[in-house]
Amino acid sequence: MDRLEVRYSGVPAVKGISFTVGRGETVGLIGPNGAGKSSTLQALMGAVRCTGDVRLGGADITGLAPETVIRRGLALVPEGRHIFGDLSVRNNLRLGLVGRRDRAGAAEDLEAVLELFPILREFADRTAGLLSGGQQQQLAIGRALLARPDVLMLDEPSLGLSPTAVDTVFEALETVRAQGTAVLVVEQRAEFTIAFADRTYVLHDGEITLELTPEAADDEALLTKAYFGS
Amino acid sequence: MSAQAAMTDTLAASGITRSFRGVKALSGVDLAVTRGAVLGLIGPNGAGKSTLVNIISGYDRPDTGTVTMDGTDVTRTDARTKARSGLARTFQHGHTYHGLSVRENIEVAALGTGRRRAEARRRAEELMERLGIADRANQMAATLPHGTERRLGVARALAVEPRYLLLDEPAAGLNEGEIGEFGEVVRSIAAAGTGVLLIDHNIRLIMAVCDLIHVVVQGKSFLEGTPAEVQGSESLAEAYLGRSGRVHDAA
Amino acid sequence: APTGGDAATDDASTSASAGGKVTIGVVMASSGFMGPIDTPPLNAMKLEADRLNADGGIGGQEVELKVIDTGTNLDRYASAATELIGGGAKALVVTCDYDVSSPAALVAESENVLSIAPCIGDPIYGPAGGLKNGFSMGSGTPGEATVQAEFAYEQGWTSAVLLTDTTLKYTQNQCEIFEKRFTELGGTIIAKYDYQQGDSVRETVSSVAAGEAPAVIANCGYSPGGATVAKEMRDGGVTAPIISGFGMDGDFWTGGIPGLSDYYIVTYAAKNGDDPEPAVNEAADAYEKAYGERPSVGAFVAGPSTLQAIKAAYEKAGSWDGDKLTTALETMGPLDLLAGPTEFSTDLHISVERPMRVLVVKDGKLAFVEERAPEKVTFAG
Amino acid sequence: MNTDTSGGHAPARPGLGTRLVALAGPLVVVYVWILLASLMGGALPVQAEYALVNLVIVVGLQIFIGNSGVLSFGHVAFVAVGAWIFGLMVIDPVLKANLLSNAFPVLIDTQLPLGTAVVLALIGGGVFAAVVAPFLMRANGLQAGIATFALLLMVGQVLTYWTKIAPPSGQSMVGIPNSLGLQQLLFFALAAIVVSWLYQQTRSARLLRASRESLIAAPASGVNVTWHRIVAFALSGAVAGLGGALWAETNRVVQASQLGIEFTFTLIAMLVLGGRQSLWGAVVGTITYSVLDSALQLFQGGVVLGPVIVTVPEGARLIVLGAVLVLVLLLRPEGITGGREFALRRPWDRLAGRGRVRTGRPASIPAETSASQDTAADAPLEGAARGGRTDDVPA
Amino acid sequence: MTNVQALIDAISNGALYGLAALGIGLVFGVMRLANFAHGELITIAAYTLVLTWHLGPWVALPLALVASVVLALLLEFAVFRRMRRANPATLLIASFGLSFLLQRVYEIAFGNNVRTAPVAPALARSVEIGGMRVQMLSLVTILAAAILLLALHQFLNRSSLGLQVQAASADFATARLLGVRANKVIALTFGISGALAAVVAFVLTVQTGAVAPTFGVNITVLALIGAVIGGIDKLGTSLVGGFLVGFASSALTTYLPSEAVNFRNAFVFAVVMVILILKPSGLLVRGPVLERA
Ligand SMILES: Nc1ncnc2c1ncn2[C@@H]1O[C@H](COP(=O)(O)OP(=O)(O)OP(=O)(O)O)[C@@H](O)[C@H]1O
Ligand SMILES: Nc1ncnc2c1ncn2[C@@H]1O[C@H](COP(=O)(O)OP(=O)(O)OP(=O)(O)O)[C@@H](O)[C@H]1O
Ligand SMILES: [Mg+2]
Ligand SMILES: [Mg+2]
Repeated sequence: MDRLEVRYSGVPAVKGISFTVGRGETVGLIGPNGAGKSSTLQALMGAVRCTGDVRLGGADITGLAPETVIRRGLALVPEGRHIFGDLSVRNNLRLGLVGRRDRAGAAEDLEAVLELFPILREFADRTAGLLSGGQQQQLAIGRALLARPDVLMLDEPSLGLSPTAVDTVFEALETVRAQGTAVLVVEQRAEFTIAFADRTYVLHDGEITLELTPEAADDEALLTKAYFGS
Repeated sequence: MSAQAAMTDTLAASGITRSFRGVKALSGVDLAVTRGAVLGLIGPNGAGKSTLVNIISGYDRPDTGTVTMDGTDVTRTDARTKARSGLARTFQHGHTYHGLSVRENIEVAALGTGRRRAEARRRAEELMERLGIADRANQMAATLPHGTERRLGVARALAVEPRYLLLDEPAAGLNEGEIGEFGEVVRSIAAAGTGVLLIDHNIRLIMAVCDLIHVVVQGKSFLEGTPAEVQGSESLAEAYLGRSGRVHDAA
Repeated sequence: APTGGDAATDDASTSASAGGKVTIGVVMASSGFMGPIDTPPLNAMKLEADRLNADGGIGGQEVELKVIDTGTNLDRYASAATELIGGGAKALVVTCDYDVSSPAALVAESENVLSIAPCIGDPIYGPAGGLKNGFSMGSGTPGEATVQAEFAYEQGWTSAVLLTDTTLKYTQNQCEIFEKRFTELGGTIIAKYDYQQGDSVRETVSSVAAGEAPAVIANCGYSPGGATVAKEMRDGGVTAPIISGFGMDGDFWTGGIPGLSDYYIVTYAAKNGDDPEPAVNEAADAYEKAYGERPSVGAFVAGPSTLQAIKAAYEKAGSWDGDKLTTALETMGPLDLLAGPTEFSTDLHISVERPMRVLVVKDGKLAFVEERAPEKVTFAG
Repeated sequence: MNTDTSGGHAPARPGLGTRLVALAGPLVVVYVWILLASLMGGALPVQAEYALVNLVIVVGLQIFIGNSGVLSFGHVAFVAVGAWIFGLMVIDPVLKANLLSNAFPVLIDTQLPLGTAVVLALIGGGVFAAVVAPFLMRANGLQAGIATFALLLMVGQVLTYWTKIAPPSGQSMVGIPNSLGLQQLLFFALAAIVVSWLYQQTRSARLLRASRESLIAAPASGVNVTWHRIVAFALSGAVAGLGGALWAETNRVVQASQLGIEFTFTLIAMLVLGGRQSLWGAVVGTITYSVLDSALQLFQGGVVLGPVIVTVPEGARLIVLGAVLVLVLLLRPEGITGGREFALRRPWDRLAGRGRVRTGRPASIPAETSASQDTAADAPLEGAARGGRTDDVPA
Repeated sequence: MTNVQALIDAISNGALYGLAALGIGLVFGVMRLANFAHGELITIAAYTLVLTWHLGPWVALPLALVASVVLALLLEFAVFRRMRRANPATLLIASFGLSFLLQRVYEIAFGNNVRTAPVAPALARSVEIGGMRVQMLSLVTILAAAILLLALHQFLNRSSLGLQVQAASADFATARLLGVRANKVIALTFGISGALAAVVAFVLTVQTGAVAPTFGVNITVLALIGAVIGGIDKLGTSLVGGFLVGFASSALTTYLPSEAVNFRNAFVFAVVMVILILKPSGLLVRGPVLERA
């Protein structure tokens, strides 16, 4: 990705940032409220208009529609749950398979997700809209795992999750990562993210102000800088 | 019980049960929010916290149990009446007035609960300042970043000058630095005499601002105590905190 | 007196006729729900204007029809009338429905201009409806429905079922008069059913089929709704003869009911060349030549009749003053119009005594059966 | 304070000056429009009369639809009530006895002066709306629209077939004297605009507009949504009733079938065309529609453009009208004004104004960018952009 | 007339309205579009049937299907696709504009008088079953509605494509994020609604044998109302609502005393209002609207 820029009604929200996520790499993106993190992910996915240059495995995917982008191997769990409230939990999960390029092993993956989040198995045939906030978030993440992308982007996956559930999610991400999937994760918990990711960028006011390595998680000064952006 | 005196300053829910088509969301929860104090409400996902807030605020009715506010039974009172008598809430999912500006969002809440225009305007200014969203006064709520929308929700709830305030995950989407500031806001609200119920999964925030913490698990009151007591509970760690909970804890 | 504008037109045109032009305004609809009803008389009227002009026009002046097509747009009528009269129209021809054309007629009324609706059947277009300068060239429903009843009874059909489309007063009056006259003659009414334009009447069909079989069915309706009724009756196994008024005139609707028989229609004229009046057949042929198809209904004769009446009135009154034209029409005795002999009186501005044509559907086409004048004109109410 | 646009998005709550401009703008525009129409002569003044009547009704509609965000297809029922009351009260009893032979004697015997009849029509429309509102206002969105639609169809049937209050079988009421001219109608239209503006300034209207944005949050802000909707509904019913009286007076013939679905959609089309969320939208929509209609009628009569005479056949005129409506909505789904009130802006502001998010629907991508739809951006993630659907309300 | 006969009349009328409502509800679910122009899809199929019937049913039927499906896709492509983000009010008005426009086009193309042909006369006839006269068409309508409903239900809930339609219908943006091909899904639903319109057109033309430019308007209005009282945003329940309206209208015609028959639709509308007041989100949609926190 290069010189990415997002404007809302002419007002820039993301101001020409550039970074790369390598194969199998885990990259974190943190920054204060309104820094443009969500906008960045949305733009990469093609869900909002942007200028600049987005490449995936060398191919230009700038401005492609999300349904195309996902088939190129890039998936996004958006901020907030965005599950299908009227459909059953199982059908929600089945929809996660739509963007999948390779059907083989779909059934096993589905099983694995139900294994990962027992609550989803328990409520598999219930209407998803009736789950609690955190349960819905688990469903959203489980669904995204089923797409088996090359790069998985998560926008604040821990939002509304209880600490145990956060554990589960990040353990799952570990597994994903171990399978060679690159992960781009937006989070608010700076030190947690920095420790988890191979590299972490700090976004502030639409610009990248800092790049951090896991070691920084122990560096008070750097952390403070990360919290407050500059 | 120091009967009347305590009652007049308490928002209490007792024996609340609520099932949704076979799923018991709450079974016999008792808790009380006292004016001037912050009560934390924590518990795993799906424990029934939001359901409880819905019931207390009049958005839902319990199957059994009562809600009393300052000694009066308000179990079946509707949400609007409760808001007008000083019970405010925020929503886990925001629900701001999307097409209105930040300032108008707050003003409307003040007007709706009977403030005069000038006063509503003044209150809006003051609250935006207090929650650090004044720089976005004229931005349309629909376009706010997630964390800001939460803070707007809190400001809007405060606009009704509540005696009791129910906050459902108000800090989700804030970063650590912002959470610190937000915690101070919550303390100051309580200090001004409002009783606060705070739901959040951020243990650090809960530990820092709550006078008392109530834990629900699977719809039942699990344990209630001061932050220190709760922190020491092994069973809580088991049921709720997990690894990431403790990471925060250690920090 | 001609305005400056008119004079200018006169100079410009090197018309053969001596006295320049006279404009007649037309506010009718070729589309919308009045389209099917207005179109035949409107088209025929255009041909009649040419014929008149070849004949020397009206009072030596060439007739110019200025047509504003409203598309049955209701708030178009008043403004169109204003525009035409303001532009010098000496008389106004309006849509064949009292309710729709009223705003235009009222403008004419207030400007003291004669207004004529070619084919309204209800006597309300005239003094009864507050239009003292308004006339209809239609064949009045009282005469039409009387003929229906008298014809049916004479065939020996002494019991009837009535089906009334309640969306129009015309069809309601029709059945009311039919009933009055039919029972007066000694017939009995077995049952009465109402429907609304566009309804399926299968419930009614079931009832009729299950009840006492009538000798005749009076279908007081108009197409296409009335045609649906006919089809459903026949599909439902009801074979009794059916009789309708000019609302069901035309054979464009019979294609959907193969083998339809015993369906009778009482109307103005037979359009398929078998009318006893040669002038009608000539006019229908001319229509076909000009427009590529025969007029869809016999009521087309009301169009030329309108211009013929205007011409007669002007020639008697010698002025375009509305009141004077009205007096002329009221007092001049029977007129011989294409639609038949026509006489007006001070309180009836429509003819109810014209001889009507009884037609029958044969091989999907309307065929002439007989010409019949009402013996005892019966009125509704 | 109200000029602060930091964040640069939603306009601040305007100060009194701005709000007065929002009133003055429509008033002046309507005045000038009518002045021009009356100067042009021909059929235009007559067309302008109808247009003014429509304007009154559309402004009435906007009072409810614009502020509550709830659709109503039922307002023509109030127009009908107004028209009926007016007609019954002004027609000469002798004629009435003839027309409504079966009606209640009081209806036949009473005849009122024109002014009283107009006021009665206004009250009648308002009272009728107020009576049905508590029932209708429980529904939201399309459901509410259909409930009001059912009301319209019901009223239509009653007026068509109930001979105690109407001529038999949907016959028209005739004999309504013509006594109001363009000027009086202009006065009523301007008055309707002022009423709508005044209402907009009330606390009730502000709270109603908030509920339009989130029904779930409104009770928590102490807003009694149903009550404020009833207020708006009754007021807009009254204005519609007034419009009905004026319509009857202008058309001079009233028939139940004329006050039905087609009229309803014409009126709503005017409103949506202009932008249903603002008074200015109601005015712009009505004027645009009417002027376009008049222009096409002119073409239909044949217009000399240089060496050629251009004529539009009647069917084509209606097709063009429909096509223009669809086209405008394609390009500006929120209507010509985008739901904004009239504002005086300097040209350079106006340029920047393209960037302003309209007060109406939050569109995370401005409507102007909708040119190529197949690219990524046409489906923003914000749930709000789907309109009307609250994201997490369960079944 | 026997009650059984009345019942069959009412059920088949209900089935017909149900089919129309289903087509409307399907599109509404995906697009938030209460498509008034659905009536014109019915009309074009009806014209095709009537004008080509002389070529034989095996030519006319597929042609009618093609006509309404193509028109549906055309409307989607030319107009509605470009208005996806518009709010329901705008969409509704746009569809009304299109409906109006198409009616005028039909008027110019096919004339303002009815066009007629005896479509499937064998079905139009009634047969004697156990002492009752029953129109074949009634039975066919009921059967067709049942089969189509079942097929659609299977499609929506069993197939992946059907699931995608439901997802797109619930939350368009998120569905796209998951890889649901938006255009394909929307076009598909329009296509299906066109096909349903063709079925309705077939039944209606067999019944009436005549088509005019406003042929499809009446049934569309009532079916739309029916769809809403059934719960228009849930796929499938709209059919039940349409059925109820059609059923009630037919039953009222049979059983109301004759002086009240004229008011029968007023009764239907009154019932509609009552239903919407009691169950604002639709008859078959469960529960009050609550904050799902
Ligand atoms: N639809 C929109 N229209 C206009 N401005 C917008 C829109 N969406 C976002 N913005 C603005 O873009 C900026 C970046 O927002 P974004 O949601 O990307 O921030 P963020 O970093 O994800 O914040 P948070 O951590 O709170 O989620 C903010 O100033 C926001 O107000
Ligand atoms: N309206 C409803 N219908 C059916 N089930 C419901 C409904 N509301 C809540 N539930 C169920 O009740 C349980 C409690 O839900 P609630 O939203 O109160 O949990 P919570 O404690 O707020 O969880 P979280 O921390 O994830 O927000 C969940 O299992 C949920 O599925
Ligand atoms: Mg974000
Ligand atoms: Mg919750």
